[in-house]
Amino acid sequence: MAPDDLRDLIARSAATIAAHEEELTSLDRAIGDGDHGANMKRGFSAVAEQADALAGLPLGEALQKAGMTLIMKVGGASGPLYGSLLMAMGKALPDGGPADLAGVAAMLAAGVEAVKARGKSDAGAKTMLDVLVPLARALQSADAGTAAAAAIATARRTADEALAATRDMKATKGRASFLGERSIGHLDPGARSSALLVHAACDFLEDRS
Amino acid sequence: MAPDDLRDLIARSAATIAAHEEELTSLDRAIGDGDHGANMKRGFSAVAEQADALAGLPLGEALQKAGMTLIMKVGGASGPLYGSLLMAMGKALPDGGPADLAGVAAMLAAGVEAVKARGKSDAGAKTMLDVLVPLARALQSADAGTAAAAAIATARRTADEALAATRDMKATKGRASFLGERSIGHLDPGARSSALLVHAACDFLEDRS
Amino acid sequence: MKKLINGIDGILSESLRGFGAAHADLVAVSLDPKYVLRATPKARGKVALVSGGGSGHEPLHAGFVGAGMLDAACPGEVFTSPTPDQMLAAAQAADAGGGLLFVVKNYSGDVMNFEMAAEMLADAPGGVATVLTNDDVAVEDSTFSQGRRGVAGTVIVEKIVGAAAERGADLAACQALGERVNKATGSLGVALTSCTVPAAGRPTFDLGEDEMELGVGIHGEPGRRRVPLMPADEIAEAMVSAICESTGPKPGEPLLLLLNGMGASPQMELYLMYEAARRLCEDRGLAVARSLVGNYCTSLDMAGCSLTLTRMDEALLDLWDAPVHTAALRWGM
Amino acid sequence: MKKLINGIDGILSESLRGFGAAHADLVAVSLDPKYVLRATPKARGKVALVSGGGSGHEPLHAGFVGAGMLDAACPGEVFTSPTPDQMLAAAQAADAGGGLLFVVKNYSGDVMNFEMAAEMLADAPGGVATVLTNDDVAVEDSTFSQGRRGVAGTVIVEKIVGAAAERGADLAACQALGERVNKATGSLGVALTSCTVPAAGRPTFDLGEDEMELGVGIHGEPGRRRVPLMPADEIAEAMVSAICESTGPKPGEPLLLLLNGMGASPQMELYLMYEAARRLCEDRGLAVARSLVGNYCTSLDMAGCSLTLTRMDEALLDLWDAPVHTAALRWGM
Ligand SMILES: Nc1ncnc2c1ncn2[C@@H]1O[C@H](COP(=O)(O)OP(=O)(O)O)[C@@H](O)[C@H]1O
Ligand SMILES: Nc1ncnc2c1ncn2[C@@H]1O[C@H](COP(=O)(O)OP(=O)(O)O)[C@@H](O)[C@H]1O
Ligand SMILES: [Mg+2]
Ligand SMILES: [Mg+2]
Ligand SMILES: [Mg+2]
Ligand SMILES: [Mg+2]
Repeated sequence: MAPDDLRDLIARSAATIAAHEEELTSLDRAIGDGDHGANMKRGFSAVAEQADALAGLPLGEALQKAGMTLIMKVGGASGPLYGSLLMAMGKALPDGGPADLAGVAAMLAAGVEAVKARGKSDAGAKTMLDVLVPLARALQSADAGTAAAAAIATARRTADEALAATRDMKATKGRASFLGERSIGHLDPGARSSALLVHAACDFLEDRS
Repeated sequence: MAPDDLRDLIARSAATIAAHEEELTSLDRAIGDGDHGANMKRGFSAVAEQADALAGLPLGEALQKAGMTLIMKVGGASGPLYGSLLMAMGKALPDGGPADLAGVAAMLAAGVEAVKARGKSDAGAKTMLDVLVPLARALQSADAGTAAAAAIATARRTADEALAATRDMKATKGRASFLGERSIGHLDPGARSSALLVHAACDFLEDRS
Repeated sequence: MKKLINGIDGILSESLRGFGAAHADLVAVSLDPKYVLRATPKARGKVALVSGGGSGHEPLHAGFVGAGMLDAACPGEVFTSPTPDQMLAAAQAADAGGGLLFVVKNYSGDVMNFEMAAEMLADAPGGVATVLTNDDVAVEDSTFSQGRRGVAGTVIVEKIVGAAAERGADLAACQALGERVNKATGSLGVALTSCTVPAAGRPTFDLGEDEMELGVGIHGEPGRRRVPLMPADEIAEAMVSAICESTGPKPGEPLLLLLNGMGASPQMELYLMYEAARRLCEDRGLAVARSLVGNYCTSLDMAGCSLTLTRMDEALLDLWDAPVHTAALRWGM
Repeated sequence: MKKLINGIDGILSESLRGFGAAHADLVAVSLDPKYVLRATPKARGKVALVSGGGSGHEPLHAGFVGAGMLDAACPGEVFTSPTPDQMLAAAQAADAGGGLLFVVKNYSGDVMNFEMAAEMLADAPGGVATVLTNDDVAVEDSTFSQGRRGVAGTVIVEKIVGAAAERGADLAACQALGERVNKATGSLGVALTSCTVPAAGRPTFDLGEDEMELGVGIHGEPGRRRVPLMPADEIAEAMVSAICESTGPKPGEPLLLLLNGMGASPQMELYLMYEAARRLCEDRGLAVARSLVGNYCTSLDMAGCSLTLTRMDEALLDLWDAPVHTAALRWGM
């Protein structure tokens, strides 16, 4: 990825998190401890501050370094999880970046596996995995010949639907699980931040193409 | 005083304090610590509980005993002060009770002196003494031949005016003194409770006569 | 009003019963009349320290009953001075024959009730003396008025005089020491929210969401002025300067710094305020030789804090460091 | 929101700086990365205890760093798990060669971050082990979910294991002991008001003037149910019965009773609650052998309290009584 492109992607991601800080925090207040907005903003600001350094690196290394930054700066549950996601995606990246949609899907799938392992969790527990898992699955099952625009549309739609589906779930992992039945009826904050990041990446890809 | 009369006087005093507990507390909240109502109620309920025992005693002894009860049950500033007032009034009482208006005035004056001594205070400091001192002075300066009804009217008017005058005073004794200038503009809670007790005594005397 | 209570009337007895049970190794609690006594009496011939005051300032005073500090404490109703019968019973139980020293915060009610108790004890073999604490610099000092309030500095007086009494200082020496420490001590408090007296059922005063009360008393008495909410550093500056103006510590002189919580402010904030105050003292060339941070003289559920500075010397530092073992303060034993 | 702070960003550093200055005899504070270390390291070859978690629960954990308890603590942002770099630095500084024991409250964030630190420390000479605390009986226990939360019982685990480590127990023994104490411990909390996270600027949850949250978490997480405000005795009964149902203490078995304040509840109320809980335990034939009453594991400015009961035995009582010298807990030295 060209340095300017990576800078752009980082800036978009950090901007969408900052713009939705309040919303993430208020979702987390309802079924968690009210810090998801602050956590995500702290992490993505730290990544944004490193944008110049990261932009000079091969994409795989940049992702790993950004992941490590999240791990060291965020804390909480989202720090290790998003950090592991990016680190594993970076590690899974073939030299020269993903060749095609299948490459992107494989990279994401590797990241998702790392989140599952770190969180001892899977889809269905009302977490960020309820956005990430369906997304990875949708991209993996897309036809090899799918056009970029169609893949982007699929990603957006999948993330939105998956996010909405967390509302009716009962949390069994993370802080919301302590609420049991009372966690039902609220969107999961981590699922919301994942969806936001998916949209930022899609916007980026769309504008670039 | 006949046992039933004393019981009546005690009951009237306790009743007026209980009926105005909220008001006394709220005056004390403004320039004190918000417990004058509770303090006075605790003390006068305790005296009321002893009404039967007190009623059997000569008035002087009854007053002293009631004063001791206030001292032992109330605490705060008002306990020792009202306690000293009653104890000194009881001690000053000639055998057989006050013979006339001058006798009542002398008894009250003795009580007021005890309050001054205990409180190291005098009229002008925005305290109960700003009701008690003018009252004692008014009774002492009344003509020997003043009719009971006129004396009662004087007592009521003096107490009311004296109470109202505490509003514009700056407190220099008691908890309100800590407020300095900010104590101006509020009635003094102890002056209010004194005025209430004066009214109770006047009502009693009026109905008896 | 939301409180962990059963009803208004039982609060004090139920709480005292719990205090006695939780600290049975340290204190014995009498419920009628109400007082808290050292479980192991001090040696015969020594001065016994008795304090007390309205409840709602815990751990003051009962939390300071024990070896090296108070011999007895008399808790009154919430924010109401205890009564002379409590003081009399406590004093008689604590009396070790070396005289009785009352440590009394300067409020009309406390002063008068302890005075009556002292009169009733006039013929105690070792004598009775009183130290009045009036460390609150928010209030103007004047002999023509009630003067200043006793607040958190009382803890320091009780600790230092308690140590001297434990070492065998006589009544006159203990009284003089108490007066000296009190004079060397200044405090200033600030409230972010009002306390709520249980019997009153509603906050003592109303503060706007952007206001604070500077110079507040420990009963929620209004202070010097109501001001817009200030940052911690500015609050600390207001406190340090008001206290220094009043007590005039000299550069290099060792200071004891007590950053006291009013009851509802988290420890994080108290340590942050402590840090701000400490830095401001050092900026003035004052040496913070000893520190205490926490809830020591509270005002029920008030959010806020007070700063207390005591001008120390070698002798006072030595007494401060002397062993103490009470429910709320413990070191050296 | 009213707090004694300068700004949101500096709260943790400013407060830690104050903590370090106030307790310079006990701890050394590192600000980057943030951790609190025992000032005097323990003897070589012994197990070092490292704990940590989100800030806002003070004195937990930094207040328990010192002889006989923790060797280091890592404070995260308010209510946010600390990060692995803090744990790594703290562990390396505290390591005495006898192995490292992490004491971790069971929250996804804390568990994952400590796990990453443990992975990074995999080749520490003495090894790394972890004890997870999950004493909150308000939450259903299940291996298919996150399970229960770690709350005030963590203090008891840290004290008892800290004593064993000080006496030279090895890493496996310390870990097994921690797990045993955790299993013998149950807690239940109740909130009368919400806490307010500084960065959020408003209360985490809304409670009506006549409501309370039964089974609340120490981050203001909702509990078992929102119920009308109950009298102290009924709250205590709900707590004692929920805990006993979960941990099943036997009549005659000695209990440790911790009545913990959430931060904004006055001591009077805590001792009153303690008394109610103690009486209910004794009514059940349970013997309260040790007691602790006060703010030990708080939730910022939340009003409320929690009850913790630990089933003890002679060995555990002996470790509980062993000397400890930290900012918030001190006896025997
Ligand atoms: N074990 C887990 N597996 C996957 N995701 C998790 C797990 N635990 C928490 N999460 C995600 O993390 C989000 C909360 O993040 P955040 O609020 O930043 O951390 P914390 O819960 O520590 O305060 C949740 O909404 C959820 O999506
Ligand atoms: N030194 C004093 N001399 C005379 N009256 C006083 C003095 N101090 C206080 N008072 C009276 O006591 C009243 C307050 O009583 P109360 O609220 O029951 O006690 P406290 O001030 O101890 O809470 C004041 O309003 C004032 O009238
Ligand atoms: Mg959160
Ligand atoms: Mg009053
Ligand atoms: Mg009072
Ligand atoms: Mg968190």
